[in-house]
Amino acid sequence: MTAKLSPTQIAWRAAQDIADGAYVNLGIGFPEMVAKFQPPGRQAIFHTENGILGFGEAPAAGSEDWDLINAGKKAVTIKPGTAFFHHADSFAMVRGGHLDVAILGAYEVAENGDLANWSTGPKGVPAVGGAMDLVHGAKRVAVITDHVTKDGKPKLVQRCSLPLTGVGCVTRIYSSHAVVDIEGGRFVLREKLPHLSVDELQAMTGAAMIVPAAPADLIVPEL
Amino acid sequence: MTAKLSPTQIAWRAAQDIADGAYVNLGIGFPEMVAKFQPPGRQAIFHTENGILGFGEAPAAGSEDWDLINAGKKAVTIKPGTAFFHHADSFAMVRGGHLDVAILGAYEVAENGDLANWSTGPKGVPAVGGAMDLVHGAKRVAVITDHVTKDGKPKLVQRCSLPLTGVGCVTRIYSSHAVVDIEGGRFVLREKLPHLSVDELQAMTGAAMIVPAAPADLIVPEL
Amino acid sequence: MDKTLPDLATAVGGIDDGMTVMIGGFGGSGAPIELIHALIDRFVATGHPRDLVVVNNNAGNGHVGLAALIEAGMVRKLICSFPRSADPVVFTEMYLAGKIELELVPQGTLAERIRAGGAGIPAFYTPTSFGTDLAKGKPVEVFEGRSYVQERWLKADYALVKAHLGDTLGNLTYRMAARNFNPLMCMAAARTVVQVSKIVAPGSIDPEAVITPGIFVQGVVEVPDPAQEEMLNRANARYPEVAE
Amino acid sequence: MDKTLPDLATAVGGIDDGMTVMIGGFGGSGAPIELIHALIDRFVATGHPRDLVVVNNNAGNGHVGLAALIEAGMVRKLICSFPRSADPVVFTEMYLAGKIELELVPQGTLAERIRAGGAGIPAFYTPTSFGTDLAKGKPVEVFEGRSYVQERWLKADYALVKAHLGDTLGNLTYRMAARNFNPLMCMAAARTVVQVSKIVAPGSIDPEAVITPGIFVQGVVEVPDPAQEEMLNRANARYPEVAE
Repeated sequence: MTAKLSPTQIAWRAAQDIADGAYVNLGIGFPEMVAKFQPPGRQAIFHTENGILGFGEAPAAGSEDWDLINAGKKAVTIKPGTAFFHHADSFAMVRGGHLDVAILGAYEVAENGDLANWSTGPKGVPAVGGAMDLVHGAKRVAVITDHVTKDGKPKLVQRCSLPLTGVGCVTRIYSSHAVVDIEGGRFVLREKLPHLSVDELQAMTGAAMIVPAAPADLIVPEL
Repeated sequence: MTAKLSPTQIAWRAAQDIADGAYVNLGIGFPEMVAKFQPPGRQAIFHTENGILGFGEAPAAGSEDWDLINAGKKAVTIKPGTAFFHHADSFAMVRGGHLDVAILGAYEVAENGDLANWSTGPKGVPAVGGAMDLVHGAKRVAVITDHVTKDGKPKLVQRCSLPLTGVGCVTRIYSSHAVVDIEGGRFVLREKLPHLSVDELQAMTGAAMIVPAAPADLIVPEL
Repeated sequence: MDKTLPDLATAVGGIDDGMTVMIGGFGGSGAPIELIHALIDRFVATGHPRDLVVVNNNAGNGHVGLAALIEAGMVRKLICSFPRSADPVVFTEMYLAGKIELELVPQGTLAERIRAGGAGIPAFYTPTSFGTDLAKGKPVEVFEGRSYVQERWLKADYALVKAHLGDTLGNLTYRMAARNFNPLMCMAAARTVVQVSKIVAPGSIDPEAVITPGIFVQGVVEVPDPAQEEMLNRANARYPEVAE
Repeated sequence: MDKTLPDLATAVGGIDDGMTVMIGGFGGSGAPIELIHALIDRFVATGHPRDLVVVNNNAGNGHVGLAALIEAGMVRKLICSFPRSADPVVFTEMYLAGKIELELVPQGTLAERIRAGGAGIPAFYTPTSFGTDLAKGKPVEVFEGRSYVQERWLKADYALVKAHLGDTLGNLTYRMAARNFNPLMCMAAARTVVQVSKIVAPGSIDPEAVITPGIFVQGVVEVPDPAQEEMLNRANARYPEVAE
């Protein structure tokens, strides 16, 4: 039995909730993996902040065109139906509520839906990119994250201690151990790893979860 | 000697002040005639609110394409260097101060630069179009007009009595009898028809003009 | 994922009483005449939709398209910049008779309010209309010594749009100055339906040439030879045609 | 009326100490490397311009282009959304040493502020950053029950832009995602100079395909085979080249 889901597996789980034809923005890094796991028969249309809608997979090494990159500055490809546009139009799509889903990483998510994912505090160089726009733009903002930090501290918390990316914006968390919704300012457990008891999960979580009678099993293939 | 300039002649005079390469918007109707009288060797680039920059003359009757019209809904043509764009980009050009000159008609112009050219009062159907944007956008806003109304009343006035199009926006008036600048809240006579005395012109004007020692003659060819 | 609609009736089938409907075009160029006429057909057949709030730059011309929609009595209020035309008799008579409301908006402000609606900008400041009757009741703020009027976004339940090519994902191109308000309205409506001269497969439109990306479009319907308002009016057309 | 500039040095010749300069591009795509390097050349030769305020999405990568401009000590302040990259060492070191100021702006707000500067909109409201540190000190207003932050326009004295084709009137096209901030910056600068891969005659670009109309451009200079930042960095390039 898996002790916890790998990032790849978390990405797989998040991908299962994306409808055919959905317009989706995936955050830089870990969330980008979600694109690989679209269920058969479904095709989402991916948006990247720097002005492409409907881009395709990474090109083969050596055939990159560096004018054709995503927000993470990785080379991508076009496919039938791709469109290019400038940054103001790109963020009109974001801010105007035209994206169906944005899936982002997180340092902390609070039970009130607050998200902290851009700054670990005053040290170092701050960088925000498009995250603050995405959290207030997409119809649904989901987070994919380890359930706890490397030190074992909860990332699902009562109130964020780090600088916020957005207020009350997250509605679903796909973690290494569970799928948790945010409703009415509370965490609501939807799915958990089968081997894990509710008490064990609650102990890893920084705020009390609402637990339905029988939370579904979080079952993800080996990847 | 001409008693007064015809609209065509006023348009000719206004055209003489347009520099080569200037970006110009001409109001619907009478101001549109200015385009015909560009001095030799100069080529202005004409903007129309409905999304064309650098359009050409009217097509021959019968060869109109009704997707290629100007703001007055008259058919125009493209020429080398024409560009199409949508209405928000079009008014970004206007409001953003990118036009060098806008030339508009007027019901009244006041010595403080106020313009009234969109409404003759509460009766009838009001219509404003792009005039209110143009008066606050172009680097230079000029008016072409008869010096007096059909009833002989001054159109150059102390304060507009009709609903305003814009506040303090006009800097030059090309009238049927004179060229008048607006500076520091006063009319300043620049040119007048040679046969006309300053006193005669002042009597046709609704506010006191500053008159230089020797106002230039307003000389326009027969057209 | 195919956004193709089977026919015009389906395209306008979701427009209910009281909705705000943006209608593209500037005068006749870019005006989705066939979509408008399909909406009139529904009204003639069912009595609905009615009490519409319509957003367009103008108020129609002659007795076809937007003018016919107004003449049919379906429009409660018009939001526009220039309700004059070569033949504005329909709107003029109804307006002077108090049968239709008018919200007059400067053209650039109208365009920007629609874009703002599509771009998630609830309000912005413009120098346009400052000190005029059209700024009455609106907040004014001074920035860098100059006065500006606060204007609010404009959104719609539906947009009826005319484009040139459309692929099945909703990517659109336009013909020349028929572009005008159409791309903005696509952005600002909860549901945008577009009549295109030809529906093509994804990839048929160069990604550089897409003017409206498909994310702003919910449905496309093919109208191969769209009527041009100017030509209908020269022929003194009426819609619906009057049986005499 | 011909906006062709004879060379890169002329293109950047008017940029003075303390000016605000927008530099197009997103990472390396659309970055006007040659214009930036021409500006560095001038600084190396004359000690000017310096104390620049630079607007770009990023803070440079490696030791070429924007990173080289910063490394040369010409930039007093950077306005950007994401000062990280594969190799951000130049900015990072100078920032942590207190040698350069940073105004961090959310990416969509940065784009919209630049567009607003170009469109004559002195301020607008956005939901972005509400309730965060980046909204501190900014006016907040509630519209329809939701809170929004007031953001101000952003303008520049100069914009340095990279495009693909440009005609002699300044009409521009871009290559794929190299479009990004470039068309917006063209709008927002008092003077926009553009490096294009090829200068063509008016009429060579389809009027439908023009992305930046010439009214937003003051000068074009041909750079037939522009360097791509990613390739320079893979080759560990530096600008100016270091004689050792």
